[in-house]
Amino acid sequence: MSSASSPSLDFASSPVNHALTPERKIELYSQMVRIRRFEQVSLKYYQAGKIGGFLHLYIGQESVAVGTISLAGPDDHFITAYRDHGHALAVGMGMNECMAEMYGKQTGCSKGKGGSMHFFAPDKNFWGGHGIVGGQTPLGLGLAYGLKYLGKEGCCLCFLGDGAVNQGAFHESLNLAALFGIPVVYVIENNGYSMGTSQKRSSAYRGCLAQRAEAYDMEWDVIDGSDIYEVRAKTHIAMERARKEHQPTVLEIDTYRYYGHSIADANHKKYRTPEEIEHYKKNHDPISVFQRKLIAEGVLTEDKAAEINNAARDEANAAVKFAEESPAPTIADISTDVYWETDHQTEASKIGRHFFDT
Amino acid sequence: MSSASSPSLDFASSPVNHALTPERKIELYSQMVRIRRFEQVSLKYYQAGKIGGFLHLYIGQESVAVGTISLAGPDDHFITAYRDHGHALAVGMGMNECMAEMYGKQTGCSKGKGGSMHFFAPDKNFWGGHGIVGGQTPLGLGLAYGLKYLGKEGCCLCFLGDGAVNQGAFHESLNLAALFGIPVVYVIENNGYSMGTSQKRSSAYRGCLAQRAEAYDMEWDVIDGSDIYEVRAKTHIAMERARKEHQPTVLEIDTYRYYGHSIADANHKKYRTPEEIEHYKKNHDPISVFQRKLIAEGVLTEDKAAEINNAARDEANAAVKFAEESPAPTIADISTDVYWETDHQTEASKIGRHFFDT
Amino acid sequence: MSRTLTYREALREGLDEELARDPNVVIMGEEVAQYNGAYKVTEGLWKKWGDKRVVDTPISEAGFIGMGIGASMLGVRPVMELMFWSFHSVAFDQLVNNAACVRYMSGGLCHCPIVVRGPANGGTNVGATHSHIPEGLFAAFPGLKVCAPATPADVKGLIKAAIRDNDPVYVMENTLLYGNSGEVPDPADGDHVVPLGVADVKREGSDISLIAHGRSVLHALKAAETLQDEHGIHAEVLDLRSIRPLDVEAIVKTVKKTNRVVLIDESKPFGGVAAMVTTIIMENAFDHLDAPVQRVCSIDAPAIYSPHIENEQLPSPRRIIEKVLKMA
Amino acid sequence: MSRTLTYREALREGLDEELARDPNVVIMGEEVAQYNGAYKVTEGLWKKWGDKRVVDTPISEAGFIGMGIGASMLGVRPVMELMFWSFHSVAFDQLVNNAACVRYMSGGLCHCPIVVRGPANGGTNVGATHSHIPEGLFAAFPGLKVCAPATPADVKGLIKAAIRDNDPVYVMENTLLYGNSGEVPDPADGDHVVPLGVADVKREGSDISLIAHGRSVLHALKAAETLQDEHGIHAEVLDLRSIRPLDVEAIVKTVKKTNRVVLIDESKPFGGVAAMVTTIIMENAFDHLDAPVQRVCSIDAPAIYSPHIENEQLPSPRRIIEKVLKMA
Ligand SMILES: Cc1ncc(C[n+]2csc(CCOP(=O)(O)OP(=O)(O)O)c2C)c(N)n1
Ligand SMILES: Cc1ncc(C[n+]2csc(CCOP(=O)(O)OP(=O)(O)O)c2C)c(N)n1
Ligand SMILES: [Mg+2]
Ligand SMILES: [Mg+2]
Repeated sequence: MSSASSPSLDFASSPVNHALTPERKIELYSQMVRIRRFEQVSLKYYQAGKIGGFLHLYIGQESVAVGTISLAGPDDHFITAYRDHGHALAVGMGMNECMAEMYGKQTGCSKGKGGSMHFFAPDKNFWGGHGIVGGQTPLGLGLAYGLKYLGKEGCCLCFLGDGAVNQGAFHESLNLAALFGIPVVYVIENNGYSMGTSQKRSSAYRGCLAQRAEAYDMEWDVIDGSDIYEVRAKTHIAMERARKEHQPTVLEIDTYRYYGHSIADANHKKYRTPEEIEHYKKNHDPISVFQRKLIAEGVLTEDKAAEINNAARDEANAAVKFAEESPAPTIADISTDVYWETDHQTEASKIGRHFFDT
Repeated sequence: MSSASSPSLDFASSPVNHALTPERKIELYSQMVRIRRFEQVSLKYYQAGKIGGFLHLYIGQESVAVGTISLAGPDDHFITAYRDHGHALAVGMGMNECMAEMYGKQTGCSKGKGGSMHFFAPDKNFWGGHGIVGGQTPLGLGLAYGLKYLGKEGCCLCFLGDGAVNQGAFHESLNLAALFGIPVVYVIENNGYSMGTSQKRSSAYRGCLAQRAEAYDMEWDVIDGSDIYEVRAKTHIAMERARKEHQPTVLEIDTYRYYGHSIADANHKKYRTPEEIEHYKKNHDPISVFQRKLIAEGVLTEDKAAEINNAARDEANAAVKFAEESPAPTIADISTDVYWETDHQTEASKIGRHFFDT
Repeated sequence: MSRTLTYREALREGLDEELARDPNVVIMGEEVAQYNGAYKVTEGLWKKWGDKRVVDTPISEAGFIGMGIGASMLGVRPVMELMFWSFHSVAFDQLVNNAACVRYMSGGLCHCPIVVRGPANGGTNVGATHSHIPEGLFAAFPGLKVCAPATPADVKGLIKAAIRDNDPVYVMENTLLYGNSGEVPDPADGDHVVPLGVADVKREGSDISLIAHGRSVLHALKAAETLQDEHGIHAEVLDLRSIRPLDVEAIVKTVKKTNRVVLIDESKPFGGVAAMVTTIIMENAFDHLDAPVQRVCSIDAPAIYSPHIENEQLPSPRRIIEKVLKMA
Repeated sequence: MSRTLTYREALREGLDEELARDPNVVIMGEEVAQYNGAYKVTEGLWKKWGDKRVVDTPISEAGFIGMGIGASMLGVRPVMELMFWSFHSVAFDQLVNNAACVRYMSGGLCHCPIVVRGPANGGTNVGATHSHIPEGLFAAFPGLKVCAPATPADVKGLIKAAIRDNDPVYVMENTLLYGNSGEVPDPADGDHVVPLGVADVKREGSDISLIAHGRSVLHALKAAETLQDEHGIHAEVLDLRSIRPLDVEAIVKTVKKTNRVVLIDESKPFGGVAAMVTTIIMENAFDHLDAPVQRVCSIDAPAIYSPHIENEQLPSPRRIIEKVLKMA
């Protein structure tokens, strides 16, 4: 447990990374690339007016979702906030249903009802995509509680932002997690800003945000997010602690977002200097860093990397086509998915009025 | 800053106690006695059915309200939860308006509208009496914010229970207090239980509850509540820090309640042993402890103590008479004190319908 | 065959039967286990079912209700006690966003079979913050279901329906009803489940309809008796029981029968269930009204503490009778 | 004399004038200062008034709204921005207990001159949790005041009235109105304050009354135009502006004039402002109705995201016209 990671450690050789086959390494690299290309393409069509609402891009943070979720077994579950595209692709959702969701189409993962902020795939243990800051943190606790209750050896990774740590529900969750011994791992994706507010202007803390876990006598750690090996090495420890000992952890992963808070955020070059953004891109970009390592390891070549990038871009463009061609929801669709009972036309659903349309 | 007070320290000689005149010491003693007698009398009439709702007795905790509030200057303010009789008397409210409030009479401090949980005296800088656990903690922050905004050199003492530390609003308040530099002192009155739940069963923590302040890089301290000198010595430091440096503090004062959570709590001898209660009464009762010290100091005699006790009991009984003889609110009274504007019959209040009675 | 049980006992029996029926049912809340419940609803259940099935929580309503919601998505069936429904205010986001919307936002992929229960009423001198009556408040959110049983048989039948329902159901009880006794069917005669969405004519009548739910039903029944005995007015009493789903048919039926309606609702008069039922009658039975629908609600102020006057703020048989007589 | 301003500019001008008038007015909220406001309502105010008067807060709505309430009891006049009114859910206890009840519970000793403002609307494809429309929800709590201005002149006038009011006032704006332009009186011609509790006939008519508030007023006006042009129906449009206090007189007056009413309310149809206004008409103008009051509300489901269909869920001129024609 440390308040800053020591740069000299070589996480590539930690057991959980050492065990990676070259194929699996390429897969991790590809996943990060797929997230980035998917989002770049979605940005293009957002700007073209094809996608509504907010678009919160994950670009710059890919190692967090990919690194952590790559450690998951069949009984590990995930939940996050509105900046959810990276997690969605990392759990194995297809670009098609994700893009179609942003397009607001029936073929979207949430049938066009949730949008960019609300991707879901319970069949892949992914429980959303949540818009109220911090609101998902008790849900993540509950998923982990459920795992323990049902006797599964699994944990829940619950992601949140650096701004979300100041929501009361998160603190209530931390106390409950520690008190009840719940197998949840809270992952603070610290990209330095909550909208236009820097960490320093939103949070009071000692060494770092994760250290708030000490208040609940809980384990914590800080991770350099630019190195996916480090993400995996340290997250693995927390996940094992959760699975085997039913003990929660707070992880803080230092990362960065290249775009504004959302694409509606026209100010983001005011509250951050262009130099700050450039510096990160150049020195800490998690994809470039991993690419360099893999090339050095002899696992990847420049050509292979280009190929992966192109394939990802093609996949994203195909997803656009899929989304474009998919049907939009109808007025009747507005009224489904409100109640399980009415959707399933159970006996119960036929008794009394459920809907009060005028 | 320590996680346990060292018993060898003699807080009587700390400057803020050293400066006390014998008269002032007698006054502090009398205040504690008045609280206890007032509550014993109110218990009698609660059991006789004269007082409605809940009755949360403060007996056993008197040194906390009296010790802390005795340090206040004209610009220091106070707010607490539903266990508020002690604070009310300590700020100088009369027994009459307090007893009448519990009787639900027009002459009550809140005109019979608030009851036992909602005593108020803004003219004495006392802002209640609040029923939602933890709900007063942002209000206390706001009072302190107001003091700073208005340029007053004062602080707000915001009291809460050991169970209340697990409400999210409290944590949001701590972050805001530290971040904005707000002159608030949170006083956790740790009586070991939230209703029937012991501290260990409700909270995860490292050394103690106050230590949670570290999460926000905030100062904290733990105080033995049985010694009013210690309460004053340590609280003084926190109040000065607030007033002079605009820095908040969390104090945890270890104390005990002799009765159940409320008088409706018939279980309180099940979740605590009679021995535990007796042990505290015998060795840590704040009134007895102070009485022994004052006698040893030559400030008080047994006779004088008996006199003070009798006077307090007489005063409480007189308050009962006052309450009994006071008029009850009328049906018309139900509809006042809802809006400032309608109460003051301003122009604004005559426009549009404010009340929708059937 | 039926026995006489108190509302509290009937409710507890319902919880106990569901704990036995489904190992995924878990009861949670402040003081529900070792303390046996602040209002003794869960008395004995912790002893019988142990730590796993009956769980004490810290005073963190947003945290533990959200935890229950998350667990319910995974197949656990949490039955959460709010010591008072009034404490919904600190868990509101979990109650109206996560529970109510997660099915919708996921396009039907998630569901949330959670029950939240506890007392929601005035009349016990606990003041404004502890006397909220939020049936209408929550029924306004599509995705939620709300019921407010008035009798021992109904509370047992509805809690069982609520627990088996695959949507979030908020059950609003009443501290002043817990001690009331009534007939409850014997378990030996089969599972006693009262479906959500079915109102119940608690008294037949032809002159006027008194429509109520929760404790107001008892006031309406008392008023109906006096109206008959002293004024020869035959009032029908319709107990809504369930607020959402709502038995609109039963409402329209009684309006058509009597052509006059007084609604009784402990809510404050701006909004609440009564305003919604008025609207439903306006929209569905306007031509059958011989007079405008009238309401008896609480006096429009935060709940007063004073034991001398609190009952005057609430609906009462007297206020109902006055309203009926004014209409006649 | 008047100028054309956008809704956003008019609102900002109102805030700016009140900052100038009273040194105790302080603006607070997420991103209101350095970022100039998520919706740019407060643009330039931090630069002009500095750190003390315009304050950025962390994402802790319960904490900072409660802080504002506490400060208001001491004489500060906080004007709190909720980035979306939807985020009320995490501050609900502070909003409905502390702000609404502290005056009452203290027997009138405390008061709470706070303003909470921000956008409350659907229609921007942000989904269920970000599209709540809580006018009716909050107006149900005695102790609170609520308004929902539809035009630039009204938003300026009402925000100024709200800030000067000595009770908590919740001002519900609309992201889709911020960019709309309209005439606003010139400050040189005197203080432009619109009192709470006064509805405004935005269009005279004799055949039917369309009663609305917020953005629905604009839909009603459009519908009225079409009804006149294409169907020869002269609709009166009454803008409630203020929900509590509510201009019951103006409602009754228009009902008496036209004898037919359609209410337009973006809320969900269970409850909301429309159910309350229906009830008020039932109770105060029943005999003047030639037909049952009808409502146009949002379709009864959580807010859908899809840009292809979200507008269909909301009231629209088309839906209003259909409803009117069905009544005729
Ligand atoms: C309760 C609540 N308050 C405010 C918002 C508006 N909002 C959405 S995201 C955001 C910033 C969150 O920052 P952070 O937690 O650091 O996550 P990041 O966006 O950096 O991933 C804000 C203020 C919200 N959605 N919910
Ligand atoms: C939000 C909320 N939840 C629950 C309650 C019910 N309740 C009132 S006091 C209490 C226990 C509080 O214990 P603690 O904070 O230790 O204070 P103490 O009573 O010991 O002074 C509970 C659970 C409440 N009033 N508000
Ligand atoms: Mg961030
Ligand atoms: Mg305690």
